[in-house]
Formats: sequence, structure tokens, C-alpha cells
Amino acid sequence: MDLKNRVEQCLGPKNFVVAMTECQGDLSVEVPKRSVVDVMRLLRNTPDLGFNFLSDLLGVDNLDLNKPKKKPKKKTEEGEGAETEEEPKDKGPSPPRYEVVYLLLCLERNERLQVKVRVEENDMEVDTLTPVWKAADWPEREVFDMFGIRFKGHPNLKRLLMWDDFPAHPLRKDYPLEGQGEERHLIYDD
Amino acid sequence: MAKPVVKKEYTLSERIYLWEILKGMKLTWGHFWFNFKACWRPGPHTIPTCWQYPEDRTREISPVFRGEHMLQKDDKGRETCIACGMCAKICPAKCITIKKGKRKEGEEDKYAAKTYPAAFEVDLLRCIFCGFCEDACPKNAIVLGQNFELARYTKEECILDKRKLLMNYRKAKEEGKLKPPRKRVPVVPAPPKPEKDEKADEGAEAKKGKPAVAGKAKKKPAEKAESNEKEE
Amino acid sequence: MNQNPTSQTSYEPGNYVTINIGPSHPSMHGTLRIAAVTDGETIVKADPEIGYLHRGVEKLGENLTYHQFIPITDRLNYCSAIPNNVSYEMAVEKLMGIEVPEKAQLIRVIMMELARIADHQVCIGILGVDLGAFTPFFYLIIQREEIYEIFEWFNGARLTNTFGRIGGVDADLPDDFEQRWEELKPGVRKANDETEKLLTHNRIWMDRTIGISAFSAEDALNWGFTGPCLRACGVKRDLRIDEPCCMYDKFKFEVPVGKNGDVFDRYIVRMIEMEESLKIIDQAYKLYKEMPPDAPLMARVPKVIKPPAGEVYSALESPNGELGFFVKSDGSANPYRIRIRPPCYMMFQALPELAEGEMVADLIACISSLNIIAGELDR
Amino acid sequence: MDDWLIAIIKVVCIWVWVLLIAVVMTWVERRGAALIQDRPGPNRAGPWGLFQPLADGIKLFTKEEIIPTKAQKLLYIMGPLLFSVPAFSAYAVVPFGDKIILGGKEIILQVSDVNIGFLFILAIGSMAVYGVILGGWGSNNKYSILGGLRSTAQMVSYEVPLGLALLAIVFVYGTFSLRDISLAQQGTFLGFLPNWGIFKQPLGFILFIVAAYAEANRVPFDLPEAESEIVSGYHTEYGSMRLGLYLFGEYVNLVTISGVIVALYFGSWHMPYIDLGAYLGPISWGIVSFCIFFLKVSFFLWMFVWVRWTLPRFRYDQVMGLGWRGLIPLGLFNIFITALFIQLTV
Repeated sequence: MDLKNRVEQCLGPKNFVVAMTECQGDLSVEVPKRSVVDVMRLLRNTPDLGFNFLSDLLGVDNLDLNKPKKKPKKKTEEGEGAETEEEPKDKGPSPPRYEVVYLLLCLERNERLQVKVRVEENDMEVDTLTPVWKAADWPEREVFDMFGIRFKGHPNLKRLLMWDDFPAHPLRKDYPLEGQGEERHLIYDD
Repeated sequence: MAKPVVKKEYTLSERIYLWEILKGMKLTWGHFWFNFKACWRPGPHTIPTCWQYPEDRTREISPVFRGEHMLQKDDKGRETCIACGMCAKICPAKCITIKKGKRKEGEEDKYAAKTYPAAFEVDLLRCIFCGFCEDACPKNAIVLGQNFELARYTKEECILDKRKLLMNYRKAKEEGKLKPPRKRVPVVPAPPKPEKDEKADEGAEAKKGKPAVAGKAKKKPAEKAESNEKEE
Repeated sequence: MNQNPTSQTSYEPGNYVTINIGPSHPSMHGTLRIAAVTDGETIVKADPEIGYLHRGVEKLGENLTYHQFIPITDRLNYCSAIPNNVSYEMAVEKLMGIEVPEKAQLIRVIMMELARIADHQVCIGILGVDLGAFTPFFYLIIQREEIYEIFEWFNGARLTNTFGRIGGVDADLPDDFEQRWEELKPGVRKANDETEKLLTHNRIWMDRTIGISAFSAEDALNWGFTGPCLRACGVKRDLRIDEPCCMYDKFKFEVPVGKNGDVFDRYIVRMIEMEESLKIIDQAYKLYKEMPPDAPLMARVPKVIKPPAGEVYSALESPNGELGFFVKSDGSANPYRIRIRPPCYMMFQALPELAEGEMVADLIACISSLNIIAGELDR
Repeated sequence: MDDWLIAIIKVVCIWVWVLLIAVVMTWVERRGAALIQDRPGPNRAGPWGLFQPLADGIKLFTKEEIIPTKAQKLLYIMGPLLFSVPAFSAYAVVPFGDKIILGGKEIILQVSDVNIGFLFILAIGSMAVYGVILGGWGSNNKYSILGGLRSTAQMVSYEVPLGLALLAIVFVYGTFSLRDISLAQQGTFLGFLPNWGIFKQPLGFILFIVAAYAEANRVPFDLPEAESEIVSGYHTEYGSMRLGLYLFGEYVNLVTISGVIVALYFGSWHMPYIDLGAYLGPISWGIVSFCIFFLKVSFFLWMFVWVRWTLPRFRYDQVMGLGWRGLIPLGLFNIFITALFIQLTV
């Protein structure tokens, strides 16, 4: 039984699967935000899945993808990567801006799975994954640093790469590449 | 969190420090003695592993080394650059600026093609010496030479204008350090029957539910690549 | 700013001395900072802080084309740039569904294994320097120079190689590669031998490394360890075997596994891996020689790379561990999002646990043995 | 009057000589390290880079003297002085040759032949600890204080095995004077070995040399200045000639220790098997004995360099463990064996 069916079997009964896509062999599952920790526990502890290794955790800002002028183009592209029918949420009026992607790995079978959580702009809080995997510690801090997505229950949620009172979240798409002059602020205000 | 307990199991020779220490000292003595003898060799290059750099320039530099830029001329001494701007476009550091000029009557012995760079500037302070410009250049005009001594006193000196680039070429030519033309790596040959393949592709795409637009978009660049090869 | 409830209660301020190690410190690998709360020489709590070398590589990638990002990946793990390049290229190739020609894959394997040797040499050398043994560093670094020589004659750069292109490699192996390789092999083996003689059985070295910052396999997996540091804990995991790419499945080699996951095991694992890398290169070069000389080195790739929309994650066994690239494309010429999964990032976050209860000198050994490269850590 | 003059000349001569050796040692150290590590080392200043120490000295002298704002000024200034003065004065009781007869006057080649030579060396050697700890404390730097504390603990602990090793020597020779011990090492031992201390006290020699390395803060016991851990230990905050005094003091310590090792264990100025003094005139023998002595000393100086570039460094607790759990019991055992042997044979 291939991975997709197994994942569906595992998560499907509990209504955890929002969407499932596949791109060049990489399976990704979108799950509801509130149940992300349960999903992870389930994926980790179900014997025939056994995703026991958190490879990485990252954030994506979909601002440019969601721009209205790109919308028709985006539809076709989404369709190219996977089955179009399984993308019900995207057709809504305003798709959530951020995504948090968890890259899981099963060491026994060498299978990888992407788990996606969509984060709305007005509710930027996701449950932390640190109780499940300690490896989520710094990546979550980095996602907070770079996108401003907060992780509820994280033991030490402060900025990781930028300095503590940096005013913006630089990996957001609306942040200019060359910055907003924060370093000047740092030099003169200290 | 409890750390795993590690058992130390030492052999006797490990347990009494001295035996292994003496072995190590024997080894270092071997190196010392070898190099001590090498010290007395004549010339600046004494110890085999070290080059006494400013005096000793015998170290061979790779012919494909990516050093300071130069603009090449062809056999007749004409500038080969056609100011197409490919190098400026591909440059990841955006360090190349080119101004295009049109060749006038009577300048055929100066410029090889109808267009030439009226201004060609390479900002060494930005350049990361990735060699993409060499790769992109259709005429093999811009080349990263063997000169690795890039230290300058002022910022202005670090901006190589066309004159300096041509001077670099002249210098390299005099020293016989011109870079051989870059070998294009062989590419996987095009599929034998493109029409049929295209159909098959389209069929496959249709089966997968891919819209035709994407298929076309995908096809176009490939054609471009083909035409490029023909040019070469 | 400290939102960590446990960190404030785990020690009483006043009884301890906080030593600020870094960002500029002789033994910091790049610019890191560790605020170590010490009780005498024993570390009560080590709080690593990174970001001093943050250059916004991921943001930069979003504004460059797919090809232009290759030189940027050189600057991640600058001790071994080639696996970075290859890992990124593989991610884009996976996204586009490109099949790389076999000969190009062999060249990638050869160069990657050379880079692996170079990286391990630096790591072990620096570990020695941090523990006071200077000399092995030089013996190893001299051989690394020879490896860099091969890189230079391959495509013209020694450190930041910009190796390969999306869909293949940019150059064939130089004509004198075989000669250089045959010269290099005994040199590397000799340097490794000498390092072993100077360090491995030396009781001072053993005392300094055995049992230092030992880590159990479960902890290591929990913290996301990969590469030699995970193998030192006794987990036999090597992406070269488990998820073979670049024809790694055609070569026979051993994967060394440690027992305790301490500094000594990491050192030994790296030592053996160098030897295995030599074997892999031998086999790969033999296969390479069997290929016709005009066999293709590049797949058919459009000049302007516009992968179809989608997102892939592709990982590779870099010298430090799993080096992964998550590339998301929106169909345009620029990647929509590039995420780099640096191996030492995951390991360095476990430092508080690794260093707790050790001494200041062991903290240094621990950092060295994890092979922290700030360029990769901070991106 | 003459005695005074001779004493002053001897003091000045030996002071300059030891300083010179210390200066040359910096060059030897760097050049030797380089050759061990397959590189040429400093070779630009003068022939074979011989003027490198001179250049270093000029650099150190001309550098700006900085006292950290929050340093304890008095202690900070006193530190290097307290370190280097004992280093120089310890050499006073170490011989550097047999004797010279000038104008019918016998001049012993030693600044002063004190009959408590050992105790003087031990006493003066412990003084150096103050220089280190005060420098470390006065710098007001955490690395410095760590280095100073490490150094203090280490030097105090290793004085015990050092003293135990010396005690065994005293048992053998029955005197505290280094000159008397040197004189007693003439001839052969058991008929085929030179009558040197090392053959009578092999274990004592090992103990002594290990403890001496620790006393001199040399690799593998260079924790006080372990640059990978605590930057450069107690002299992190020092610059210009104050740093120079620390560095020179260390090398002078090496010269003293090598001198003591040669005088105690390696037959001082005696050649093995041949008694050159019987064949040479009084003046030439004086010069030759001086040369022999310093040949031996230079071998041990080279040993310091050689060992330094071969070994990794200990950890603090391991140094302490080695000192208290390894060397001191061994030293006591050595004393016991020696005493037993003397008791049985005499």
C-alpha cells in the first residue's frame, strides 16, 4: 500500500486531512491548524507510518501567490502539480496567507512526508511541536523570527537570527530585499 | 536528561601516558628532520608544502582558473564582444554594466561585430568569481583570467572599465596565459522524433489533466536551447 | 525578553559566573555566541545564540533566478561547497523532473566525496587545535590543499566552487585527474595515519574526548541529528545508502557507526568515513573511465529555468549530515521560496543538553566535534 | 672588593645570557613548530628569520600601553613584574659550568653556591604564582581570572611532586646544593653507566620533568593560557611590554628548569666516561664545561618545544587528578624505595 493511502487511512477517519497533493513524488498533506500536534503524534505513533524524525520545519508566505492578478494563472499551476479536485480551500475568497510546512521522515522505510498547516493573517498562532520533537525548537523560533507566526507553548520563543528588537519579519513577501534601514536604527539609537 | 554512561577501556600502553607520547614524538621528529633538511635547499621554495609567495611564483595556476576578468580579441585584433548583455543578465552579483554601441563605417578592424560595448564595467568589489559570465557569453569575449592578485588601493581602481579589461587581455597574451576557449560540455541529444514525442507528451499531459498552456510554456525554452546549440 | 520560565529557575544567579564565549573567540567556528553559566569550571547552562553571520540567503534566493542561486549555496558550508551546490541542483532537478546523465552523476560523486574528505579534514584538524594539538591540523590541511588543487583544475575555483549546473555539471574532469588522484590518495592516507598516531591512542586525547558530551540515539533522533554525529550515537543512517542519489547505490562502502555518541566516536567516525570516501572515489572513477569520452554531461535544460509550480524537498548526505533544500516554485523564473536545512543547525540547538554538566574545555570540544559552520548555521 | 666585582659581573653576564636564550627560544619555538608542522615559519627578518625576536621585541616595546578601565591598577601593573622577577632570580643558584681560575683566583661558574639551593628554587618558583594570580585578578576579566585560578591551582599542586622528586635526589646525594650534586655526578655508575642522577633516580626524573612541565605551564599543561578555551588566560588583557614580560618570564622559567634538570639528572657539565677536566687547562675547561652544560640545557629546551607541538592539552580536572592521584603517590613510592635502598646498602 503506498504512502498516500496509508496516510489517508490514518488521518482520514478523524477528519485531519484538508488536502493532499503530490509533486514529483513528494507527498504533502494539509491538516487543520488546531490539530497539528495530534496529527504529528498520530503520524509518529502509527506503526505503519512511523514518521519518527522531524527533518525540518519552515514557513512560507503565500502573499504573492494569492495576489488577485495572478489568480487565474495560479489555478492552472496548482492543477499541474496535482489533482485539482483536492484543493477545495484555495477556491475560497481569501486563502490563508502563511503556511507552516513540517518535513517528516520515517527512518525505517525512508519515506518523507510534508505536512502543511495554513495560517491566517489574523490568527497567527500555531501549537508548538517541541513536546513531540525537540528538533522543532530552533526552526520554530526561526519561523517566528522570519514570518511572525507565533508558536503556542514554545519554551523560548524569541528571535533566532535577527536581533531581539528587530521591527519586521524579513522573509515576508512584503518586506523589501534591501531592508528598511533597521541597522541604521540599531547604530544610532543605542 | 541523563547522559549515557561511557565505559573507558584503555590498554596498558594507553594507560601509561608515556609510550604513546614517545610514539607521537618520534613522528613529529621525523617531520622536523625532513623539513630541517629541506630548509637548506637553494632557492625560495624550500619546504615542499609551502610556496614563499611573492618571490616564488612557480606554482602552476589552473588554465581554467577564475581570476580577474578580461575582454578577449579575435585573431585580427578586433574586439569580439557584441554587447548582447547576457553576462550582465546572468551575473548573480550584478557587477557587470554594459552600454551598447553601434559600429560605424571604418571601424571594422576594431570591432568584430556590428555592435560593440561602448562601455563595459566590471565591479570587482561585487564580483564573486562564479564564472557564469564566461558561461553565458556567446562569443567567448569575457573571460576570467589567471590573475589572482586583486588587491587595490582605492575603490575606483576596483572597477574595471573597458580599457583595463583589454589591458588585462594584452598582459595575459604577452605572458602566454590566455585561457583556452571554454569547452562546452556535451548535452543529452534531442529525442530523435520530436513531432511524435510532442504528441506523446501532449497525450500524457492530457491524461494527467494538465492544461495545454503549461505544456506549451514548457516546450518553448527547450526549442530555444536547441536553436542556441545550432548557433554554436 | 526571556520568556523561558525554566531557564530562570534552573540556576540561582549570584552563585554562578556567566562566561560569554564568542562571538569573537579563538575557538568559535565563525561568529557564534554561547553564554555559559558556570559553576567554577563546570557548565550549568549553555545558551547558544546565533545570527551573527545571517546574510538572508533564503530571502536572497527569492530574488535571484534558479541558476544565480548556485554561487550563493557555496557560501553556506564553505568548508565543502560542492555538496551544497549539488544538493540545491538536485532539488531543482527534482522539481523539474530532469534526469541527470550518468557521467555527470559520477563526476558529482567524485567531487562530492573529495569535498567530504576536505570537510572532515578541517573538522578533525580544528578539533585537534581546540584541544591543544596543533600539529595534526597542519598535516591534514596540507592534504586539503591538494584536494583544492583538484577543484581548481576542475573548474577554476578552490573554495567557492560553484560546481555544476542545474541538469548536469559544467566541466569534465581534467585530463590529469587520474595522476593527481593517484598522488592524492597516499597523501590523504598518510595524513590520516599520522593524525591517528598522534591522537587516537594518546591517553591525553582519549581522556579529553571519550565520554565528553555523549548523546544517546533516542536523544539524537529527537533533536534532529544527522550525519556523522548521529552515526556516532549508533544509528546507522546515511542518506547515501538510505536514499541513494547520484548512483550511490552502485558503490560498495561501509558506514561507520559509533557507540557512545561522544566526541571520540564522532572523531573516529569521521576518520573512517574519509577512508570510505577514498574507496567510493576509486569505484566512481573506474565507472567514469568506462563511459565514452563524449558521453553527455548535461541534461536538456532550457536556458531560462522555469520549473512548474510545486514544492519539493530534496536532501543529500553532506559531510555534516542531511543537507536539504526545500524549493517552492510558482512557475516563474525566480524560486518562490527556498528553505535550506543545514545539518549543523539542528545539532547546535541541542548544545544546552550536550554541554550541561561538562567543563568549559569540553564545551569547546563539543562544538568542534559537531562541526559547526557559521555560514551554514546562520545562512 | 674583588669578590663583589666578580659577583656583579657574574650576575650581569648570566642575566644577559639567560635573557638571550629566552629571546632565541621564542625564535626556536616558532621555527621548530613550523618545521614540525611542514611549514617554514618566520624566515623574513634576517638570515633564517633570526631577527624575528628582535622585531617582536621592538613591536612589544613600541606598542601602546593600555590599562583596562576597570582593572585593579596596582595589581595589574604588579602582575608581570611579580612573574618575571622570580623567573630571573631563580637561576641564581643553578650552576652553568665548573670553575675558572683567573689570576690564581678560583671562580665557580654559578652566581652563588647556596647550600639550600633546592629550597631557594622551590621558594622562588612559588613566587611566580602571585604574578599569575594577581595579573589574572587585576585584569578584571573572566577569562583572566579563570586562567589565573587554573594556574594557581596547578602550580601549587605540582610543587608537591616536584618537591618529592627533589627529596629523593637529596636522599641520594645527601646535600641541598646543586653544585655539590653536580660534582658528585662525575665518573661511572655500576661500572658502565655515567654516574648521572637519571640512572639513580629514573622514576624521580620522570616525576620531576612532568611536574616541571606543569610548573612552567607548558603543553600538555598549558591550561592557564589555553587559547581555545579562555582566549589566553591570565594575560588576555595585557599588551605591550607587560605581555612581553609574561612571555619572557615563561621562557626564562624554561631555561631555569632545563638547567635544574641537567644539574640534577644529567651530570651537569660532565661528559660521560671522559673526564675532560683532567686534560684541559683551568680556563679552557671552564669554557668547555660551560659549553657542555648549555648543550645539555638546549636539548631540554628543545624538548619543551618538541613536546608542545606533539601533544594535546589536558583538562583542568585531569591535570589535578594526575597531580594528586598519579604523581604524588608515585613520588612517595619513589622516596620510599630510595630510602629503603639507601638503608639497605649503607
